[in-house]
Amino acid sequence: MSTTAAFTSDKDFLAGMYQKMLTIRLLEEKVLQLLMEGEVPDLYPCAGQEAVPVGVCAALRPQDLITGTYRGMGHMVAKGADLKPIFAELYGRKTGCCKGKGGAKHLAAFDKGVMGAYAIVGASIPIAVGLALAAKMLGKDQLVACFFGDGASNQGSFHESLNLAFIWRVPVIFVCENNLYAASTPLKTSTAVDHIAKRADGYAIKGLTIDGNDVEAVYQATKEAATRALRGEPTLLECLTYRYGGHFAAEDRIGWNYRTAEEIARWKKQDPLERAEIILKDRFGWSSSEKKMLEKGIREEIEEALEFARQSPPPQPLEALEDCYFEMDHNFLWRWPE
Amino acid sequence: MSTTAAFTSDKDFLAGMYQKMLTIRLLEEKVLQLLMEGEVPDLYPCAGQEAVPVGVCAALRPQDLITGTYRGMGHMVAKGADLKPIFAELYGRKTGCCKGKGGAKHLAAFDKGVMGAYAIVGASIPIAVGLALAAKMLGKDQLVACFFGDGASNQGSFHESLNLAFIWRVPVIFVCENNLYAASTPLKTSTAVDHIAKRADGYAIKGLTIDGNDVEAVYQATKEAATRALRGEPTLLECLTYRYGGHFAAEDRIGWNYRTAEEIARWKKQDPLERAEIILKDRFGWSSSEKKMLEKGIREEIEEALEFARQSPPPQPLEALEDCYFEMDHNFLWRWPE
Amino acid sequence: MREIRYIQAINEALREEMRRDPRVFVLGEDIRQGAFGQTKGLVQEFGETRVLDTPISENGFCGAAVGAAMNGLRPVVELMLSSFAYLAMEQILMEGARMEGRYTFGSQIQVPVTFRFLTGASGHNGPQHSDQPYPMFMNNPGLKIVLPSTPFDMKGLLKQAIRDNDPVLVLESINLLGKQGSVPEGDYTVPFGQATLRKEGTDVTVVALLHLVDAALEAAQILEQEGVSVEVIDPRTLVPLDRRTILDSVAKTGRLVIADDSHRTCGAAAEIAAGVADEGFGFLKAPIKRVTRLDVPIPYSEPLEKYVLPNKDRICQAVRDTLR
Amino acid sequence: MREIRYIQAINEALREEMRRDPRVFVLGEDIRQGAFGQTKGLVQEFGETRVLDTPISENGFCGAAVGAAMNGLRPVVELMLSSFAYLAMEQILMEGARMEGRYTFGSQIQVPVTFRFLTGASGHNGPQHSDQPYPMFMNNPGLKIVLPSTPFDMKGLLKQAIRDNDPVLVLESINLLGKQGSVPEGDYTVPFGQATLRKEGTDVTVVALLHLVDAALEAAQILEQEGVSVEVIDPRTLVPLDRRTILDSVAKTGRLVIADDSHRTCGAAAEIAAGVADEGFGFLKAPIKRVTRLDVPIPYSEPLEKYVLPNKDRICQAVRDTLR
Ligand SMILES: Cc1ncc(C[n+]2csc(CCOP(=O)(O)OP(=O)(O)O)c2C)c(N)n1
Ligand SMILES: Cc1ncc(C[n+]2csc(CCOP(=O)(O)OP(=O)(O)O)c2C)c(N)n1
Ligand SMILES: [Mg+2]
Ligand SMILES: [Mg+2]
Repeated sequence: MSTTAAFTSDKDFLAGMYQKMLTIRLLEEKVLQLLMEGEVPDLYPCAGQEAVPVGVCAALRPQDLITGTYRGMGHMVAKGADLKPIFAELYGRKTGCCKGKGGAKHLAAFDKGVMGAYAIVGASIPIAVGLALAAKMLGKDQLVACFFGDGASNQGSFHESLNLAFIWRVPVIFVCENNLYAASTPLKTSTAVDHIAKRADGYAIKGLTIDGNDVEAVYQATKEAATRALRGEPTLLECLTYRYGGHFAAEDRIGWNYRTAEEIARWKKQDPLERAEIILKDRFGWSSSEKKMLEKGIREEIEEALEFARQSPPPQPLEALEDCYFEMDHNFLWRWPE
Repeated sequence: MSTTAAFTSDKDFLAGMYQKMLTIRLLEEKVLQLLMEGEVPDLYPCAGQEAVPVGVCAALRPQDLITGTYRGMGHMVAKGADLKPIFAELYGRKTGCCKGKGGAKHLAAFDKGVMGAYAIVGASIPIAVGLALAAKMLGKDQLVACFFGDGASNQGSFHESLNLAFIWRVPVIFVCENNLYAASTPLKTSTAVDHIAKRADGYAIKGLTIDGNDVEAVYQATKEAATRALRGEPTLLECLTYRYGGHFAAEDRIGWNYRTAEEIARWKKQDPLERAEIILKDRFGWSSSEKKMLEKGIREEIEEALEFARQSPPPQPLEALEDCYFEMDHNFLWRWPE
Repeated sequence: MREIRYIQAINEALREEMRRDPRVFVLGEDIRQGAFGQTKGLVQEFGETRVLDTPISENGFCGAAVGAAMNGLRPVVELMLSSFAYLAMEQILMEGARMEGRYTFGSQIQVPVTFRFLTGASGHNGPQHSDQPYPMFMNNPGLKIVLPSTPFDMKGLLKQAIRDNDPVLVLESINLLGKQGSVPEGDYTVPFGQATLRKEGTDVTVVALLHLVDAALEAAQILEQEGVSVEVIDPRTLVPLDRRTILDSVAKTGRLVIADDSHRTCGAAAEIAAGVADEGFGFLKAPIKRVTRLDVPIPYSEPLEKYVLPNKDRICQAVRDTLR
Repeated sequence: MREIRYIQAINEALREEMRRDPRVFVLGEDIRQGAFGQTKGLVQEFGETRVLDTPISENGFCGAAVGAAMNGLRPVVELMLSSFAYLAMEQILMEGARMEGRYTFGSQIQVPVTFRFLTGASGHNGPQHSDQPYPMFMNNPGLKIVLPSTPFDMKGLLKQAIRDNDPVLVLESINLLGKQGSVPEGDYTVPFGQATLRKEGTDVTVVALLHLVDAALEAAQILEQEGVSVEVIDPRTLVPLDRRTILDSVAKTGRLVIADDSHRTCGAAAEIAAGVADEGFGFLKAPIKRVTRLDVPIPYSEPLEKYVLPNKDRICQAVRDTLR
């Protein structure tokens, strides 16, 4: 694992990142509770991994883009998406960020540069390269960060895309969230390399393995990768991290069991939020009342968003036929005239 | 380019390899002539590359398997396939090696271990891994050599297969025939790495780049790779070579022009046949009458095979419906009962 | 007879075939844990060498299964969801079904590989996890396609698929995993190409696939009360398709409804309708009606998803339409 | 009017659209040299930045085109042959057509990408280079599908496709590349969803696609001598499909033959037959006949290939069958 030059954020910056991480954590807590209660049907948890999206997105500018995965709540919050349309989407409401059509696996916020979440493993990687190609060809001052998992690095689309990114010299950062498992399958039995970043050499791009639970390290490495990206030099940035929850929310209910309690406990000692909190306290003398205030604000925001979702109307059945084609009556397409 | 320990073949062994290379060269010459005359409709030339299939297959045993590509005549001859069914296949005859159904892009000789030629770029790579997996699981003393081009190394199937090969520890050698071009597209504008073997690290397997026009070097490197393969250690063996003819036979007729005359001339100075011939002469005092005899025998074999193809009956139209399913009347499948 | 669930029938068929024939092995993503449970316990009984967890490389491992089948094994590949089939189309169709699947190589080689796809929309799984792509596979010659609608048929057809010497695609309906039914303990197979009459009737023929067989039977009950006698046919395999049974039924009823949870355009229902509109035209007294998913991706939100998917009410409506 | 070839019409459409709109660019394998010639000269006029030769990574570059379209460009992707589409199904269908192709993201984004596939069997190209996979794409909602049968339609429909805000698949028939026809020099487009009557007739309707339009017209001439008046309809686009024109014609003739060079099972002909067997049932006086490729891979050997592919004689026979 390479170490990047020590970076010292100022207090507000770090506190800002902490706030996002805490938002993701509390949001997920809430959604999991709603899931148990049967109000929300689906979620792919990301607790434990929050420092990756937050550190990466902190180094991006508003005009920069990201692509995400089904494990997408972290990416959304990190890039600044509003909680209301997230909740409404989970509830399948018309006010959801995809009008209730995409759902839990497809969170998106195009106004914030979250260019969709993709539920096919590896799918977002070619898309990200294309977004970056357009940024380059149109002379936009814009780069793309592409999130995917360790498991996705075994897909053909990973390989094809990294090669294309180099060939085309596009402004992209490939962010591999290496949480050591693809669903129940361990990295070490499914992936020839122990570190995904080793694959970068095959595409003549820079590869880095960093501590993905250190939000400052993630920020710093992304910052440097961003500079390279804007010069047309892609980076494969592997962030070592760990997911606390199941691969999908209901995992333990169906009896999956592929990780030891010790392993989980070991990683929880490296919790990204706690580590950031310690720095905030030790380096900046952050007080626990400051934390409490922060938490209170977040909880209120979450409740408000939840209320918004609950109050929002469900879509009308016939709306199912809309949005498939641009400017075209859908009936025209599949229905024979009466 | 790594150099393997010098290997000194005995005369007969080298002459045997030379004979195969010359067979491939003369066979192609003949087929191209027939193509000009409109007798054969299709061919992907491999002149210039003969040392790769011949050197590789010389290191294999009869029970070992290979998978090939549309550029398949060399693989067939190198693994010992009879010329008659090759010619008959090119002529689309019932006596062809695929009953005229596969044709020029799909030469196969299952009795010799040529497990088919695949016309989808990259397609043979997963197949080869599966063949090798079966060899391993069934405890066969057998390995698989998988031929593909430099261009194929940009396909997702390449990536997925090499990862699988390592994970499963199967007896396979990935032989990349790097002829610097994928159709008209140069390696350097389409492929992030200058040497395909560099990609081996991404799969934790051994990667080697060798002089693919030196048949002894190819033989020697394959021999070593075969030893590793039988221990469950795959190798990516990149053989640098060059194709003299068009990507497809009629290439220049449609005005393709992507290589300089100088480049072609430079490679012709490294002709694999000439290089082997020089060694035969210098090291073993081979006489030109020996060569002439060899050539005469090959030409006769070719003429005989050609005659066989011409005399063979074309398939009957209704045979088009056979072979799609095992032990099942094809009509049953698609035709509604009368 | 003992009753077990559809998902247990899958498990039992796999287990029995693996016991019977050492060349049979299973591979797929997360099958040791069992993503949906079909492969539960197999790794405990047969060990890791015969129960392979694969990387997420659908094209790669489907192709490897084809290769393994060419060299003496009988692989059973699980695709966690048929929505992931698009990634593996090349190896399944181009290589598995077309090349080694006998044709290109003129029957010189056989490819006894079985692909098991969990398939369908199970509620809020959204536009990328609810697919029903079997018509795309039907459009490509070389693959046999099996779709069991009961635990009995599942066990018998899956066993037949594993023993078949061609590549076979077995569809496992995500809507039927929990369905109970009588299943013999021992060995038996169900042959391909034989439809079954789930219910006899005289007025309208309903050809129904997978979980819509049950919906059709419910619809038939409702319609019975309206004085309409519905005959329900379950083809059980789409390739080969038992056209004779369908035609004979239409010859009797003169009316045809096809209930198929794949997309409408160029779907399985289209094929059956087109065939009957040709070969059975003389029997027809009314328009042929298709009850299918509507031609949009499957939305996440419940009211939307419900609207898009076929159900018993729509089958009733279609039957009534043929009687107008 | 000036006559040019189908292949030149493609070239002209690309050239004019690239001149008109700097966001339009082309990418694909060997397009600078021009594998079959559609893109000849483009790199000389527009430079390498707008004419991208791609690595052999079909899924990757089709997906990248989708991404580029999401971020302001209007990519035109060439697949050298539609036989290679199986490798890119995931990105074209799952991502292009379904995700960004509006639905999943509820119309928040548009994806003006054009996929050009050279398609069909051109003689001895064998089982992996002769495909006609458009029915598989029809089975997936989200993609518009265009199949021009004349140079005029090619230029106008391809231009329309490039300007369309949805992903569009344009099929270029390998059998029509050399076909001559009148094509205006300047700008024009042909709208989607409007079939055209290639020949009026009163006895039998033949709906024909791509190069089979010409085969159908030849068949019509032969049949004319037998006293049979054939109406030939060219739908020009399959999604959207101009069902009205087809129904109106069947209302007049009462007889329908569909000539479609894709595979029979679940092919385009199946869809049209199924639709008419429902909505046009009342008009029908005879069985609906399909003339398609037979359901085997396309063999290399000439007598075999000829037997498998549809042609004018089979169209004649099918028309006669509807009159028995
Ligand atoms: C093509 C495809 N195959 C399989 C799946 C099912 N699946 C969803 S997530 C997942 C694991 C992905 O692992 P990884 O890439 O490491 O990401 P993580 O979930 O750990 O964030 C699998 C197998 C899928 N969605 N898409
Ligand atoms: C999937 C696929 N894409 C494109 C083609 C068309 N094609 C045939 S050979 C070839 C070039 C392959 O280059 P390489 O792998 O270097 O092998 P070579 O032909 O040089 O031996 C291309 C593009 C194909 N057959 N299959
Ligand atoms: Mg992971
Ligand atoms: Mg090459």
